[in-house]
Amino acid sequence: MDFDFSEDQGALRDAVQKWVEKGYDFERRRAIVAAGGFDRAAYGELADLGLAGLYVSEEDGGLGMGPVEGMVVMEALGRGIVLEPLAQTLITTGLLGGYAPAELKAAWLPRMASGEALVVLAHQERKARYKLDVCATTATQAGSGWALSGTKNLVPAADQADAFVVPAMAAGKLALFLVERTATGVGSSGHLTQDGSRAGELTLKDTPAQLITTDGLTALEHGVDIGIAAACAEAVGVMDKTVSITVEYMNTRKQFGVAIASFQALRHRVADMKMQLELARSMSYYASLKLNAPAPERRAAMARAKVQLGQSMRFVGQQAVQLHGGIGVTDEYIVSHYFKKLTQLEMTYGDTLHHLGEVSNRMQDTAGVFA
Amino acid sequence: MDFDFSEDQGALRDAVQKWVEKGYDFERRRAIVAAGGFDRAAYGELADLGLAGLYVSEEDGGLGMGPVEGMVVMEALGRGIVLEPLAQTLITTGLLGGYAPAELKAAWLPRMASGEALVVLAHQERKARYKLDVCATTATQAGSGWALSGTKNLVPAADQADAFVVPAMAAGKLALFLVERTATGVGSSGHLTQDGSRAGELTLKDTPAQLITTDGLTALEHGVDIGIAAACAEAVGVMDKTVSITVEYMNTRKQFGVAIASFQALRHRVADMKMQLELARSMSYYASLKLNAPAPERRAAMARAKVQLGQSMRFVGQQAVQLHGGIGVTDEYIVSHYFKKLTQLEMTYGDTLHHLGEVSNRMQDTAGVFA
Amino acid sequence: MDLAFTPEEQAFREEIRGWVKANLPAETAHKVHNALRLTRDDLQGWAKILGKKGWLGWGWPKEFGGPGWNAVQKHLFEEECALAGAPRVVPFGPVMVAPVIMAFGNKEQQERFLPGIASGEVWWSQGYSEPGSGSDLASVKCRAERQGDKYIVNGQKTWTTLGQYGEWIFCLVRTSTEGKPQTGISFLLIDMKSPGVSVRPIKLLDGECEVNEVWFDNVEVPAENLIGEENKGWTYAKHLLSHERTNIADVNRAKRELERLKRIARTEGVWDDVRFRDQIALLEVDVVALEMLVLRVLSAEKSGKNSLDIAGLLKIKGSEIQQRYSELMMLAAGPYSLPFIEEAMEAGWQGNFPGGEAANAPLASTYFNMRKTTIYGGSNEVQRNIVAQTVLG
Amino acid sequence: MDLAFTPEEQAFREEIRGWVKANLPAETAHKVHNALRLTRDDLQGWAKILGKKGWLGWGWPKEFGGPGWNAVQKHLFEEECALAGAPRVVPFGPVMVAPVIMAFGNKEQQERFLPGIASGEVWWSQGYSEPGSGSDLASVKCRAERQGDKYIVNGQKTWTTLGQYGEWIFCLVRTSTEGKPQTGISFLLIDMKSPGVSVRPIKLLDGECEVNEVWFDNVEVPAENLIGEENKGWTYAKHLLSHERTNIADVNRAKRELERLKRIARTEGVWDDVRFRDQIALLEVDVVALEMLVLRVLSAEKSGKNSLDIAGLLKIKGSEIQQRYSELMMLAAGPYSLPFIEEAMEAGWQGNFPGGEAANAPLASTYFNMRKTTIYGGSNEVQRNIVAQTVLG
Repeated sequence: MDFDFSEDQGALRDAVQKWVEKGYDFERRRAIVAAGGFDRAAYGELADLGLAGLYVSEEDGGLGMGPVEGMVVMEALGRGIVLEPLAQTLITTGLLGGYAPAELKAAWLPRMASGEALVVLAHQERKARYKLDVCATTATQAGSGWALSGTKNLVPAADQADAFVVPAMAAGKLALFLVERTATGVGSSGHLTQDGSRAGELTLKDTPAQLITTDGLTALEHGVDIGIAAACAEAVGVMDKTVSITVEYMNTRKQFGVAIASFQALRHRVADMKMQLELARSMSYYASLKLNAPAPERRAAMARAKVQLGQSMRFVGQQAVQLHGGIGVTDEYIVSHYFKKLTQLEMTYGDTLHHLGEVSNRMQDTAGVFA
Repeated sequence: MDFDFSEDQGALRDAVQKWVEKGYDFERRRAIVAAGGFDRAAYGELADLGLAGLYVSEEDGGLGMGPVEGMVVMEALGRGIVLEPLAQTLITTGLLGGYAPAELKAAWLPRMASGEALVVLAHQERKARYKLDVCATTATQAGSGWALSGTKNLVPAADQADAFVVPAMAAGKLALFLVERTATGVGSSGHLTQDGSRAGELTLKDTPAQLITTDGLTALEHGVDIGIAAACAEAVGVMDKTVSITVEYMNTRKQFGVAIASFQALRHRVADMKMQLELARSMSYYASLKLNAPAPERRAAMARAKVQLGQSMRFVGQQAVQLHGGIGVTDEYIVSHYFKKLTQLEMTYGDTLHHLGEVSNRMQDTAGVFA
Repeated sequence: MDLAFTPEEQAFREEIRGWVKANLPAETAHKVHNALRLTRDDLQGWAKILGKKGWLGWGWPKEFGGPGWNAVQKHLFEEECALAGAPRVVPFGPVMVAPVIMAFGNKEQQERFLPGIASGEVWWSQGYSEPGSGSDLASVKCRAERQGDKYIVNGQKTWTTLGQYGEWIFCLVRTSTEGKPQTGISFLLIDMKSPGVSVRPIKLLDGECEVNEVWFDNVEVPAENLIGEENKGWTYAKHLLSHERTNIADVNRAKRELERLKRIARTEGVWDDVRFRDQIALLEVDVVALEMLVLRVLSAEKSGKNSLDIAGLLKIKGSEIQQRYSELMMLAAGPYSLPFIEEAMEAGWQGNFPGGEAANAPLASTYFNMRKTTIYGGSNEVQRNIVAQTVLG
Repeated sequence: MDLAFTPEEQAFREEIRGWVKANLPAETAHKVHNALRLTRDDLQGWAKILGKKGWLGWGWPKEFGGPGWNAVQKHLFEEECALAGAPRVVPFGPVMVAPVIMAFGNKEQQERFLPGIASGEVWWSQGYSEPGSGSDLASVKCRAERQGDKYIVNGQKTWTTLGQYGEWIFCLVRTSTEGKPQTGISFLLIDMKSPGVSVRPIKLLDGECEVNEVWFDNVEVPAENLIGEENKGWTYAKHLLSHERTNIADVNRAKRELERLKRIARTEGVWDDVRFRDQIALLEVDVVALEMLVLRVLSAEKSGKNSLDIAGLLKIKGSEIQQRYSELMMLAAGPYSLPFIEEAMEAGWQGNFPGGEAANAPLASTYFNMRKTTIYGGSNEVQRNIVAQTVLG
């Protein structure tokens, strides 16, 4: 048992953090939001740091790293509330690397690792809410290949991505497919989301697709779990920075002749924020360290983590705004953007109540980090 | 719409409050607990004030008053955490008055009103938890009368009461009966409860009983609702006094050279206690003012009230102890007794989660005090 | 003690209900019921309809042209308006400055300003907060210097709600720096078309411009626009704040929004989920408890026998409830509250909202916006200070 | 970064587990698993068994006869003991005063006192709090006046846990009233059999006598019982408090009690009630999160590379969890937690518990008793002050 980061992990964090601080300041971010919430150049810079290939094997041109490195990177990106969906690349490279046939891997992973191809997960449907096994998109065999029809929503950077990992029902069973955006019958649109990033709708009409795996639910659950661990880590970065911003403000802002950091009721609120931050950080570690565990153990861990993170995010975000007072609800001042990011992350891959249900349904007699 | 108390109601409150302050101090209460948690003499004094006949018609020797008067009285008793179960008398006189045949009323109500006979509700069974329609006690017709068999738990003053109102299954349907403690086949035991009052087990073996009503569930629900309204009012009295005790302590107790009432974090806690107290008082009014409404409206109101009261009781009780510090967990100092009373009241006639379920199940599109 | 309204009160309610039904524009009600964007015309249109009926100053005594209703009647009026989907009346004129003018203004001021307020013709704004003085209102710095028969005003106000539409603004200005901060404040009415007044909208976190900065650069204000005495403004401001009681809890709106929450929960398929439903049930209890608290205050006002000094509690609980229903609405839609499509918040938008429910478009924005409720009007921390003071001394 | 324990750590755990299984008296474990009343013999019996093995001072370095375990090994030992149902070791001797004696006592004191602590033969108590100084520990008034080669002690201590069994007591006493309150405090070891010492048990709200008042009336204490220097006691006391880190969170006990909660929920029929089950699920997440927090601190201690100054968080969260599981156990039993039958809290009681589950007998009492956890050991309010200080400055 050891929670120290290795030197390499430390160097990775420093590199990403440096890019965030120097290369992705609030003004650049604001400009990206104004331009639609996604900047291919910024994504390219992340790829240039090697981050798009984090989970890609070295033979396929990646770094061949694991969940802890993923966590380190996502936390650093979270501190800068970076809009570009690197978490999607962690998910889709993870899925292709783990479940796709060799030729599909060879065709895509190197391009994904280099940042040339952005591939995102397109699983959300209208009736599914947070359920992964609800899917109306269909896949039918068409010659040697497959054809997909259906609509997916809230697909990250839908109109900018190069390809999509798409769950669809093939002969009554969920399977996973790779769909290129330039394929026939593909429609994609784009819109901003509440946190300033970009998403869109993906429509498929007899669209040619390549099979990743027929064991689609297993793979999808795994992919979403990669996403949950990434979201947890990102959230820790967002919260850590949110607390710093708030602390700085409280030591500057004066009311009744003194810094508001001197009011005991507000001080205790900050203590509670620190509590939520450290519990969240602990559970983010837990999620990432369980990401390679057997599926049942992994799923249970993600649910527990998301319950803690969800509670922490809501508390830290709301209180940060409250402690800022009026300035906290303006667009101009940065803290509201952190709050909105936290709000969106809570609803990403299942909100707190959803995962509480998962924890509740999975409860055993014995519980703990190792049980 | 008018929440002013009438002059008579004010006089009633003053009379009860005076008795509590002068006649039922902490030392007397402590002696009653030490002697088993019930004092017939004290109960007699309540009856002498007319309180046992509060819900008994004037022709049967009572005061013929209603829920608001019941609320006024219970709140005043709550301030003194009086042990004797006057609420039981409100329930049983209400049930007999509303549902019993004339000869049963004539035989019992005058004696109940005078305090000569104490009649309590004996409905709790092991498997029922908070459900009123779960009942294993059976009633069979025996000649012109009935015979009951079964076991009831947590019967207030079981070994001191003169008779019991007992739900039992008669031909598959819940009916209500009156059982005298001296009847054949009756066994009763006694023990303290956590708040210092007395309860016990009642066992019935082919015990002769008089039928109150075959529409037992309707009547039992009504009786329990009288109990809920009484518990809410009592709780408001307990909380009101708890807040006063805490405020007084905080203005006296010094730490770091100043009264602890000067610490902002603690001051805000007191503000939250005041909030809970006033919300609770509001919902106690609501409960009592809905006690004569049609059954569905009445039941819904009691559930809502109990949810608010439950939350308020837990918060006020726990925080009162916390704000007292060490002295708050001693037996010697009075506040712990108020805390224990609040704890027990929360679990009386359904706890917060139980009633939240009731509210949840009954939700309509429109909600409000008048909907 | 009686929960029911009297037959007279019931009849009064029926009258209001009928009138509102007949006079509230359907388009406006539709926007309110769906949290769509309200225009200046929506707001002022309804104000003028009320004004024509003599009800825009629904809290005003008869001597000033109001209906002279008692506390319960005012509440019934507010409730019927809210439940029918009327927009909240912008309070700065009829609810805030008018009572101050009535209590402390001179006859000339009353005759000059009240008619425009009562009719809804003149849009008033509030100039209280400044960048340095939020919770600490007594520290206002915006200066007004007396020069002959005018004041020269210099400084800045902020958080001026809907100030972009404002024609007049009532301000707390500093006329003296001597003594305690409270003693050097005056209450001044300023024509916003005066040279030197500039208004800059502040974009809020939901993308909307609801509040403004207002700058005064050597603005000349006739001394006759001073309310009451110089340096006594703090007293008048406090009067204004204490005037607001039950209104601040906004329980009638909460009841309407609770209904909307239930509609959304049904549409989004979480109505039958015990976990989610229980959250609504808890909120329902909160709303009923708040309503009872409000009714108790109203009853005390009506009878005058008891006074319940629990305005702070109403503000705290009311604002928490507003935040909670907006939170639950957003959580009910879950991922489908996440698209941020500004046009979709306009009535009549015909686009394709991702997931298909255009009604979800404003949910997250409303949630974000509602964070203000525990900050403005005296932050809930300040309210807790006040409540604690009444309890602990 | 690795979550798993090393093979060596695993082997260590197995060794402990086997030994505890073989040596923990079954009767004691039964009482602990069911929250039944523990006698002095239960507690001291287990202490002596540990002492014989050399593990009562499980946190001690080898030079003082301890096993010299690192932070992780200590945790594994504590976890195995807790899960097996061992009673908590009364900490005043081996965990609290011993490290102070090791760090600040002289050789003679170490040789005189440590063996009796290590063997479990001598029962130590703590004399910190006084009626006037709870959270404000520096304000202690209990006086020790130097007269020749002794101190004459006069005053009172309170909240002395299990002081009715105490043979020795370590006390903060005032030896000077000059300067800041902190500078006049000394750390004195007092034989409780000395003339003038009297102990009065304080009955708590659950009816038990767990804490005591201790009175000193002209008690003569040899000057050789002074630890370190006169008037430096505050420093030693702070050392003691900072020594306690993860232990205070009591997460191992929480895991055991979470299991017990689930057993009770099944027996009482609420395990399948979504509403109740969700409350347990939330607590389970809390417990796992606390355990991760504890593991992070342990890892940091082991590696020495990072230091995590979050002892305050451990205290706050740990105590809240203790309160919550005791609350949920009581609520699970609901009405059947309400009978107060003192005898039923004794192991082997054969009476008829109302409702039939004698295991319910201690539930409410435990809930009441657990209110202490947010008060003692530095109240949670004081802990929040400390945490805020580290974050805000």
